Amino acid sequence: MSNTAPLARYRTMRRIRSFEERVGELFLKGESAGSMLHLSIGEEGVVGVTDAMRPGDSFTTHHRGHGVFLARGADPARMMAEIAGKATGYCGGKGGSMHIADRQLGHLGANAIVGGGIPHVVGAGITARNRGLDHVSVAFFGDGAMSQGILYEAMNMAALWRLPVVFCCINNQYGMGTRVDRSAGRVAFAERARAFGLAGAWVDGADVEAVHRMAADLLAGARAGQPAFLELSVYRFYGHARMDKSPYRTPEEEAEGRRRDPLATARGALLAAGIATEAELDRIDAEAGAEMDAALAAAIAAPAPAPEAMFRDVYAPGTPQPQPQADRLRAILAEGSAA
Amino acid sequence: MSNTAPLARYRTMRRIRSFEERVGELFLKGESAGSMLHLSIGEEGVVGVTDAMRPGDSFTTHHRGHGVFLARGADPARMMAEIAGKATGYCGGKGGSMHIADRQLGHLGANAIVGGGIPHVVGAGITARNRGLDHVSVAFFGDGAMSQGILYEAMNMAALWRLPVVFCCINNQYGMGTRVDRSAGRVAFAERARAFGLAGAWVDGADVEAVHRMAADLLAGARAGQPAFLELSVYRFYGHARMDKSPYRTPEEEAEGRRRDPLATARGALLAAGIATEAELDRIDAEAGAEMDAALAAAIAAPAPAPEAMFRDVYAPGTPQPQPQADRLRAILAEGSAA
Amino acid sequence: MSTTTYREALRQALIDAMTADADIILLGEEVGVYGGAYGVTKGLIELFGESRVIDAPISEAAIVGAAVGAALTGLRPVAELMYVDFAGLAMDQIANQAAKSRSMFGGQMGVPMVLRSQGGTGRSAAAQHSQSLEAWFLHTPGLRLAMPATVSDAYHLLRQALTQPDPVVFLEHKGLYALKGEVGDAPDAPWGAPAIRRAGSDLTLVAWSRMVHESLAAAEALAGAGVSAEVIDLRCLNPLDLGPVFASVARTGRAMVVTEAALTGSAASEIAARIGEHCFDWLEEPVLRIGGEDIPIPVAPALERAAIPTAALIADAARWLVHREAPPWA
Amino acid sequence: MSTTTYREALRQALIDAMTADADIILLGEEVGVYGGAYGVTKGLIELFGESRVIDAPISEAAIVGAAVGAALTGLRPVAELMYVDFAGLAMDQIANQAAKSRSMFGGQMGVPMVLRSQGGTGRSAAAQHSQSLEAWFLHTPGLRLAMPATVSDAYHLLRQALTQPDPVVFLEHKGLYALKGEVGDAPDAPWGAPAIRRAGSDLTLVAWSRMVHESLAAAEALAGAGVSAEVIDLRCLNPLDLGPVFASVARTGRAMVVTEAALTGSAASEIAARIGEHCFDWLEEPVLRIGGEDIPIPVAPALERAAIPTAALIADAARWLVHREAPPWA
Ligand SMILES: Cc1ncc(C[n+]2csc(CCOP(=O)(O)OP(=O)(O)O)c2C)c(N)n1
Ligand SMILES: Cc1ncc(C[n+]2csc(CCOP(=O)(O)OP(=O)(O)O)c2C)c(N)n1
Ligand SMILES: [Mg+2]
Ligand SMILES: [Mg+2]
Repeated sequence: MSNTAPLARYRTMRRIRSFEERVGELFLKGESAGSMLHLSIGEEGVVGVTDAMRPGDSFTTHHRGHGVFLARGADPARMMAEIAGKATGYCGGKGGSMHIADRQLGHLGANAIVGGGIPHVVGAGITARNRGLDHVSVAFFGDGAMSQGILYEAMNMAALWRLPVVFCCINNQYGMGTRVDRSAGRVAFAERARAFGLAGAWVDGADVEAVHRMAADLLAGARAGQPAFLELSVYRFYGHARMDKSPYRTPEEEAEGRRRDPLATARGALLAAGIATEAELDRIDAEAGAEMDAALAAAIAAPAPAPEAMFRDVYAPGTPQPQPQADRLRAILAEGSAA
Repeated sequence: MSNTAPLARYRTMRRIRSFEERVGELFLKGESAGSMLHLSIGEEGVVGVTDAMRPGDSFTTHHRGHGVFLARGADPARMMAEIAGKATGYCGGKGGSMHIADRQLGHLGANAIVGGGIPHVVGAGITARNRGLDHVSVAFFGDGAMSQGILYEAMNMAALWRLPVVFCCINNQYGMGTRVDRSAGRVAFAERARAFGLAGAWVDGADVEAVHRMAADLLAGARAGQPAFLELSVYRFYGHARMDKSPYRTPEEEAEGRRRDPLATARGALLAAGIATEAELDRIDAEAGAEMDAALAAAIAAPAPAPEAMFRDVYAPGTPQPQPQADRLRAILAEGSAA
Repeated sequence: MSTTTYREALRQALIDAMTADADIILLGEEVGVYGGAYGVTKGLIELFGESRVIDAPISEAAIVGAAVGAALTGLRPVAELMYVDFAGLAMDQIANQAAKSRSMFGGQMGVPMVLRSQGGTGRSAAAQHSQSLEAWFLHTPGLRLAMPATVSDAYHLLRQALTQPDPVVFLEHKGLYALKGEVGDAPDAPWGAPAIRRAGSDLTLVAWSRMVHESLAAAEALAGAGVSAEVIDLRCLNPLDLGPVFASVARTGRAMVVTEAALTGSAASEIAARIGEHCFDWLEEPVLRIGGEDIPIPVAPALERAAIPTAALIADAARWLVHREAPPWA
Repeated sequence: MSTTTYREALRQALIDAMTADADIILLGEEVGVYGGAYGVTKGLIELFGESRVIDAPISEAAIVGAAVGAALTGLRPVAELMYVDFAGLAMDQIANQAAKSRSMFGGQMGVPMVLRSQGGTGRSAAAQHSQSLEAWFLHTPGLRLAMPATVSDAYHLLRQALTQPDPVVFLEHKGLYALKGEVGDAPDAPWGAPAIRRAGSDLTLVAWSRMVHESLAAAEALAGAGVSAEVIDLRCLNPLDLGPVFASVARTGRAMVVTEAALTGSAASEIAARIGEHCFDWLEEPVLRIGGEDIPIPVAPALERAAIPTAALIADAARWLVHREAPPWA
């Protein structure tokens, strides 16, 4: 175990967890835009994948994508503002938690349609190939998306055209209230990918270093033209969205699942390897907490978008824009009608 | 090799071929409804599958489904009439070649959407299960449908719910002008099915007896709750549809492909096993030809549907029907407007 | 008569129908153990078992496709799309399979299924979870289309839908589940017929689903301003029976059609066009459409609200139409 | 000016655009080796190579999805749906992804792609290969929608579509590919503006795609009967510029909107509703819609023809509207 990278990964994972905890607070304060907030607590091991990505690489996420984006360098204040539907958010408060995106950081978009963002990486792969760039594009999605046909269409295309693409399934064992063995005829997901001609692998998502080794291999392969599929096995610590108390899970199962904690695992490994002391790790934790407190406060203080903003960005500037209803009614009624 | 069944299968295969040849004539005579006619010549080995089905079993087909339907007992005259768009056809001349169906014979419908009929067998499987019937439902489709996501969604459901369903891929090596290795990242289709939890098998579709043995096994398994996938490897003897001369294939490849002739293979086997003589087989051939000549003549002689027929069957009788445009215009215009 | 909620009325309709007809099955995501994303199917898996209340994988296309197959073979499936926004995933099975089978097959087989879903705004659910897509179904011959606005219709229209021989798209509204009201002993009108929710003489307001309530609130406000508005709830968009609307417009001479959907290409345009064709001689003013803005729904709560019609906007436009009284925003 | 066919003009537009812009790629079923189901892309794979002319598996949803991803990352893909009837398979990627990305992401990224497809009747291709589904796209904010009727527009509208910053659904008509005509040196009108194809004073006929030709034939027949019909070709349904239509109706006082699509919920209803709203004071008669019957298209050739408007029907209705001359069928 080398020193700096694992420690940095720990820090990123802690920042994710702290961020998600603040998202929960945002909701409880009644400051979030809606209640469709899907926390990635328990899934922080995905940092092993994002850490294998490079500048220029792109990605799409599902509805539970805060962690991935943060790990790819997002500004937590702009993220939190977006989740609050504020003008200072990544999408000016129009997208929200499920549609956050950032062109600069290669985030081609979170998606509220299960599986919706998966084929976009195929297109990103074509762009990279046609332009001779060695960029990889990674689709992050949940186990639920394993039931969406478009995943197989996209995997087939990636394999057929040998595109620099990785499909990363964050299997948190549940799609809403449905445990994965109640949605899949057979749960060996990597075999499905292999049957389509992809490299396919499974890894314990609670062990970020194992994830990272596996992801580094697969991403290198993808850059060289062997697209891949990686399943991260994790556990969804909390409910599906903010209103869900997971009555369909037993307390025992939840306790067991939460023992598969990527942060606790990493902490133990760092201490055992002598890379960091308890005090150093505590400081990292505290810094992350403070950073996210600030992001939360900034988001709450930020202004809401102006109502007119809703008409912008439907189409590009300089092209015909949507006609606001008030303008239409004015045009019809202002002159009066035949008397 | 027992005697009667193989001979009967030969007869059915010959009837299919003769029928398809007459469909070609129908088109050349300008008597077909359109040119979207997809001949199943070269694919007659599918009779090995249909022969493993029982009364009460149901099925759906793709656009190249004449052979399957004929093998399940269709009346060739009513089929030909439907292909000609005539009132005496299976669907009253409203469906045509690509939408032929027959409730009585369990034909839940041919489909012009690649993959469109596949999920219907899942529903038929639910019906059988819920009613405690030991009926199997079989989806027939081409290699092209292996790229449609809905196939994987349907296979997953069948496996998950252990439904009495069989997915039968008639791989004729081409989807229109695209050879299967140019559409599939990996061509081992049965492995895809196995990865979803189905029984998966491959068989040489030119050998109807081999097909039948395999299909009988898989259908028996499906009846017992193990859904299955079967790939028949065949060759599409002619163009995709009636206008296509297959310029994308070499004459050598076509010659080679046509050597994989299910009829020639069966004929050879029947003679070698002493089940039938050349003369007996010739008589079967001649009978089939005469039968299909009659079907062709009947279809040509049959009346076209009355124009009003188009408004029928959009909705069930006794419920509100579509308002013909002429009636609408009459209602608007008949009384005149404000003078 | 019993007082309940829209959600509970739907649930009771399913229970009563499933009790009466063993061929009815439910098929959809989270309809079983979870009890439905909005609680409509809560407890039904316990009542009817796993073979009739089927939790499906997240496979919208195959869910609808399986329902088509089940319907073709004799069951009466209720397929559920958790959000109508997901219709795009299943649109082939809805529009090319369910809708066309009876006709293509020359009347041999029908597809007696109900496709339940819900749409609309009100939860800051953003652009992919807030749409009103009934226009897609309206434009598909072969589909029936019901959209209950009231608690009583939630019950009765669903019961009626579950007796239809053809596929019914049944669209609930996420903003109405908590609505309280009474379930009448009989439907407010026959299947496919509109209901006059408020009588009036100056103006006809035509609406369905949640916009019936905005229209009623507008009518109430208008009454205070001396404008008497008739409010007609279409209930079904297919069959689409505009006879009562034409009769109303013949009296009032003025019509407004209100929809929550993006206005362009909406069902409101169809209805306005028909009123224009059939009521030309009676119209004193243009048939006015009030609809959602032609934009994807933004997540920010204030923007979401601004993107769709409110009672205030309807009343403003009505006063202008009837009394030439321009509102402040005009 | 050069005389060619609609098919060839489309092909030339692709060649010229791809020559000028190396970021343009084609992605679709049979677009390469086969040359396109209707021959529009014949020879392009030889000209531009397999990395720019990509034969895709039969995966409509992922074809559109991959195009979205390519567009988001800087290419300008032309995705093809072989028949517009397959849109139901890809509708989520079209309506929830391509259309909404720019707005949801607050304007950071656009999706500059063209979705080419073709629709309409004329080949006895039956219910799943003969539809006119533009209403679905018209009802989706974020999409542009172009439907060329002429050979010149086949070229110029496609070239213009290939410069748009937002997704353009570009719908050809299978019955027009063999149409002969001239490609003008410049477009007949700016992007989004209609073209007046024939001037007239008694009646305004509004159409697009193949119905422009039926309307022109009707206008010709009407001229013989002393009725002067103006024919306006909308060319684009988004942007939808009805200014010239309103101006025309202000002169003629009578309007008919003609579509090949199933009438109910069609784009014709939208346009009729808008004419009704904006031209109320000028209208002498109701705005009449002429459309396809509200049925799945039957395969029998005579039924297929009877299911959609013809020049004769348009002319009959127009004579009735203008001269109160009832046709034999009325
Ligand atoms: C196409 C589609 N179907 C259904 C939903 C409703 N839905 C939202 S999240 C979810 C479960 C997704 O599970 P999974 O993919 O495992 O992701 P997780 O929530 O577990 O991270 C469902 C069914 C949706 N948003 N999109
Ligand atoms: C969804 C859909 N996409 C495309 C087509 C056009 N099309 C018709 S047949 C065909 C090829 C199908 O190939 P395959 O499934 O192998 O069947 P085959 O024709 O070889 O029997 C295509 C692309 C279609 N009808 N439906
Ligand atoms: Mg999950
Ligand atoms: Mg094939």
